[in-house]
Amino acid sequence: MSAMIEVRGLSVVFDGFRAIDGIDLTVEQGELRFLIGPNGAGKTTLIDVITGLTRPTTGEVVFDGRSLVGLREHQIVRLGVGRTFQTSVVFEELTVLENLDLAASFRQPLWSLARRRRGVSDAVAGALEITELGPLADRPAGVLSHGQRQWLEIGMLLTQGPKLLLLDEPVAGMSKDERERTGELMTSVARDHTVIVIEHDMEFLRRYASQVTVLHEGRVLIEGSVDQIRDDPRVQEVYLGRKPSDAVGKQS
Amino acid sequence: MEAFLNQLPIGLSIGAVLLLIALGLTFTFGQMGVINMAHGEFIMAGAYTAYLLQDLTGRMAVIVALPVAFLVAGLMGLILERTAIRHFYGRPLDTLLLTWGVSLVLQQLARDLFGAPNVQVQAPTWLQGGIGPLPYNRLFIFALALATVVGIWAYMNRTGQGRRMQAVMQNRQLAAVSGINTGQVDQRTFFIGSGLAGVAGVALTLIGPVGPALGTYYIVDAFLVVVAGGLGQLRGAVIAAAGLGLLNSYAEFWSDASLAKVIVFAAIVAFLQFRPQGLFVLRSRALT
Amino acid sequence: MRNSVWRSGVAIAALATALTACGGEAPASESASVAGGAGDTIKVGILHSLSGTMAISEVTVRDAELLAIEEINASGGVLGKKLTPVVEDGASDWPTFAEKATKLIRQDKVATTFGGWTSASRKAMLPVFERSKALLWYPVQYEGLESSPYIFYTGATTNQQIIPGLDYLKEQGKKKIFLVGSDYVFPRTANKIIKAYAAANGMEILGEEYTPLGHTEYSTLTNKVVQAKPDAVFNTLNGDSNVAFFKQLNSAGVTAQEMPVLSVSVAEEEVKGIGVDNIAGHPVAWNYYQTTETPANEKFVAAFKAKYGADKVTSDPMEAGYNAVYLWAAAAKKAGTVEVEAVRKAAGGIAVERPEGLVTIDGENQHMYKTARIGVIQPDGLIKEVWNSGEPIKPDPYLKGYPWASGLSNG
Amino acid sequence: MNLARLKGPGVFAAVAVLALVVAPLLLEPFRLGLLAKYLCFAIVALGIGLAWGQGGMLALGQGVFFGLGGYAMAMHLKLVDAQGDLPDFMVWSGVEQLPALWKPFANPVFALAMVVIGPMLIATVLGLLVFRQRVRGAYFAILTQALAAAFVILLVGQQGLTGGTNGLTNFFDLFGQDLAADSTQRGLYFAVAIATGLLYLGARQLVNSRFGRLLVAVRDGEDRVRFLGYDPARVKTVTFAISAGMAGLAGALFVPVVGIISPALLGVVPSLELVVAVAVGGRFALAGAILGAVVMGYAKTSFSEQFADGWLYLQGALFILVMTLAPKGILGLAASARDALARRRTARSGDPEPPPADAPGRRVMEEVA
Repeated sequence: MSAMIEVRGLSVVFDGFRAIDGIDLTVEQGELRFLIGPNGAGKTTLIDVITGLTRPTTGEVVFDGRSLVGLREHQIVRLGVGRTFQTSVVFEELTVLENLDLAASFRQPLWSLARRRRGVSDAVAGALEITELGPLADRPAGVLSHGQRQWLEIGMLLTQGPKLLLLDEPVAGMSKDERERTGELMTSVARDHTVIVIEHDMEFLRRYASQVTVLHEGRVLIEGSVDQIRDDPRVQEVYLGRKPSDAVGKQS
Repeated sequence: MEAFLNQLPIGLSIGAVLLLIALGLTFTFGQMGVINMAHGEFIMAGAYTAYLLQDLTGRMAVIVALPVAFLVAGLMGLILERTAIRHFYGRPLDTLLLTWGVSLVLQQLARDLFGAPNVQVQAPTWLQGGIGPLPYNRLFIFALALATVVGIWAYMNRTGQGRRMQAVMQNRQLAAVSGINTGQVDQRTFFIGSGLAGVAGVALTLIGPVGPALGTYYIVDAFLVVVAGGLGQLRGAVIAAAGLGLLNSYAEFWSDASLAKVIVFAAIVAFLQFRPQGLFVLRSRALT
Repeated sequence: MRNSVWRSGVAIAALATALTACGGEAPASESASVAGGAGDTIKVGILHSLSGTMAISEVTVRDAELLAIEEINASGGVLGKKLTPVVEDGASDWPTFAEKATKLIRQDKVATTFGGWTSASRKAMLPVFERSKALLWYPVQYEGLESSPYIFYTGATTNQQIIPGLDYLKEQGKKKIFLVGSDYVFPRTANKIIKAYAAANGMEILGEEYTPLGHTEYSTLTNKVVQAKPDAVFNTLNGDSNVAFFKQLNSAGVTAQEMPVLSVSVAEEEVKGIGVDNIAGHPVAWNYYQTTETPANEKFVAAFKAKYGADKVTSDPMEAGYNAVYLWAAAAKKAGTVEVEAVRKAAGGIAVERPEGLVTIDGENQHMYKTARIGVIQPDGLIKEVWNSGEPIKPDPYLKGYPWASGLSNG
Repeated sequence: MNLARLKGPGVFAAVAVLALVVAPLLLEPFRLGLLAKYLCFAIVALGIGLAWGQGGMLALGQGVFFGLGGYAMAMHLKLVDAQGDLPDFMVWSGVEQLPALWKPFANPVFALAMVVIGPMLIATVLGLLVFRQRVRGAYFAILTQALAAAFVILLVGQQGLTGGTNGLTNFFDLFGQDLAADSTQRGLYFAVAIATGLLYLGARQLVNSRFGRLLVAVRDGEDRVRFLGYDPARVKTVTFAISAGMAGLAGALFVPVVGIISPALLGVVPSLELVVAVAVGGRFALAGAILGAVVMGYAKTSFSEQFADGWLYLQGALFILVMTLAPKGILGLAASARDALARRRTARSGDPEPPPADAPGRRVMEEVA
């Protein structure tokens, strides 16, 4: 096994506030890694840095042997890093199919996009199937429920054949059924992709996580299996006084 | 050499004019994202207020008109906000077209009310003369701009209303859930922003024409100050206005007035390469 | 899909409405040049900016022209027929002038048109009138170097305004001149003439500055002028810029005594907006003032005030527009028809006593013999004449009679 | 469904017949010329519809590109008329030698190429500069507006080169045809009408293609598009350049049709007027842009013929009403009227209510600066 992504000595300072304060993190190829931590721990900022949305103050991010620091967002995507957002953003005026097709076409040269779409590519068909959005393919994405939107986003990522997927709180605000389906979707995706998931939901964590990294105040608090994490006194201290339901996270 | 040195205070005084016409915009644009093309016509309303007051107050009209024009233009702004603009939040580009329509109507209205030719506003006699290259009326505008900036700063930082205004500017949703009545704050901001246009209009009667087209002469410059200074940023607007004033003054000194305008535009595009959000930015983590 | 169907349907409907509206008018007959005289009235076109930036000036000219038409109709009309004005708006937009001119000629079939103010509007209309062989009477002083066979120029050309203005400055002993103008054709051409005149007459040009139309920030320019210390300024600024320029010059402490500013685009109408305080004492150059003492002017001013209000003033372009109607009527009477070619032929040599004095049409270049007058702005806002050329000056749009001006027009 | 599929092209064909057969038969030459002028503006509007309606870029300076195309054409026509001498305006502006900038425009191929290439080049440079820095929304609108203002000042200031405020006018000859002749004007009308139709079809194709979907995606979520691996700056720049090219072409057609190009046509106000025309017609549909330009052009002509003073009130009131009550323009109004009608009809016949065709209803949303 080789490292899919390596974060070394990473710091991010916003107007004097240290959002990330020296993080080192290595995720191996094929791994499904969970990132947890209380609000303000730096989870989303970490993903923002990896995907180019935020520039690090110091430190290095190496993906598949290449440094990502200084690259623009779309260049990082083209290297094979895909992400979803806490508040899912799909293109509401486009149909589900068009959303997926747009995601799938990203490696085509711009001029070739001037042709009309004909038929459905294998990647798109595959994504429709795995997300079970087939019956809604021709509906505008604007009519989708919150859960369906998240699945569509994941589907869009899958059509792009990324090497690394970053999912930012994929089950936040979902119903129990939706959470279950998302979990299954995630597990099946993780079979042939490297995946990093930010999640607050302890129940979800227990069911689907193996390797977990806990962040706190911009630093790595501990890394280990779910059981190790749950039993660690430092983690309990960080979450002290918080019932698990409190930690379900922000409603989007 | 003397001419060259004279350009320094001249540039700053041009900056003071720019600041006066742009101040109101930084807030309506900065807080509410409203591109108010009728801002120029609020300036015009201020100028005509001074013209009308002349009958009562004679040469003191310019002084008396300052608070009156603030109220007149502010009320016009408030009416505009209440009747139309409040339905447009989140659609800044639509407000641009809407307010342009408003500005056309106001211009024609002024033409019908006051006639197409320019009217005259007499300056107080004690504003005649000057020091060095700066006439007293320029110094007056300079002082007025300074007083306005201090006033706004104090309002924003020393009053509860002002702090609420800042809160809405920085994060509208958070402010709303924290119990701030954002609609009320918006009205107040629009009132103040438009009122400042009225004040600028009074000041402009000292140096420029007073006619139905008055607003159109200043509106593009005002927007450029806002763009260069950053949205809703008092210090940004001050620095941008001073910078553009000086640039204008020296560019015109070395070339001519036409070329100076082109140079200023090129400089702003170049500047945005380094600071795409203007001089000062409110940071936000939101993905737009 | 259904959506686009519907959209196109709407488009069809709209286009169809537009077409029927367009087509509603009577179909064209090709004999445009004689049609104006058909029936017992004669249609004449009046084409000025009634909206936009130029409306301020042009509306007053329209008023003067309408007054003239009214007076002519009251005294029996032209060739026994009443004149019916067809008024169009040029909207301060040159292509609109061309469009409306086409409309007046082709659709309304007017016998002649009175219109325009800016050189740009005249240049835009020129091809329309030349190609339709229709007549335009242009009532404003301009930069010369033009003589279209289908345009009559009732305002001054350069040798009836700019050059007398320079003669006056020279007589006053002003040797160092600073040139200030708006950035367009008239000021640039005028300043070329001024520079040539200065070179030939021992005058020195200390500076030449242009500002965009509508410019209102004159502190830098004022600084340049003050630093150069000229004896006089020759001002060819146009419109609202004059207001800003005179206000800012005055507040910089420049007085008419030590540095007179001679303006060629500031008339009675503009003085009000600039503020008498700011401009009193400065000279202007025209061919007519409201105060000009002729019997015809007394009548004109009285009639104008009676029709439009006692607070109204009359100015040079208004008088030139007023004259244009009378001069055309005289030419039509002499020709016995309103047919364009006949009127053109008859026009040469027609001499009429007008408010500005005797005006004679030069048949060769279709300009007028006019008397040049320098005036000084009075504290009451009117202009008092301080100098005149004594007799009407022969128009010379290409300045062929001035040796120093050779080369200005490239032959 | 098959029938419905034929309706779209059918309607297009009907409009084409109306424009190419009925209008030339019915209208006298002067009115036909006016229609040609409106169609020139419609081409610019089409470009605005593409950039703004589809791409969310409110370009307030399209007059600049219209001008670049127009001047390229006008320079060529002037040089042809001058037959080796200096163009007339240079003579009275005191220019003694043909400026180097003018020389290549004597070549018709170069001039025609510059009509489109010039505007596209400028738009590309400006687009790359501002879009890469993520200048957008209101900032972009203000910058393009300032560009229009600066461009006009530049044109006016270079009188010897551009004819100053007068612009360029008095053309005689268009590729060997007498421009004053009615037959030439009629031919020009056909050229403009056909160009409008072809550009409409091309723009429609683009909108319906993947690129068009991408453009809508950029409009609604520029940052999200970045994370799909596209560079929104490129998408926007390409679209902006296409709309600039359209404006340039429109300017070039305008010159022989109207017979003049001048800075008055390119400034802030005419550029804004076109944007408003697009809004009035319906910015989210390309047909709306064309419809808006023709309707507003026609309204301007006929209203200013009737009552000049009222036109500004009417124009202003129209914008206010359209923006507040019908942000989707005439087409949007028509669509909702039809929906309401269809609902009433089905309600009477007892059929279940059909879903509105425009579901989920285009939200009027745009990016915030």
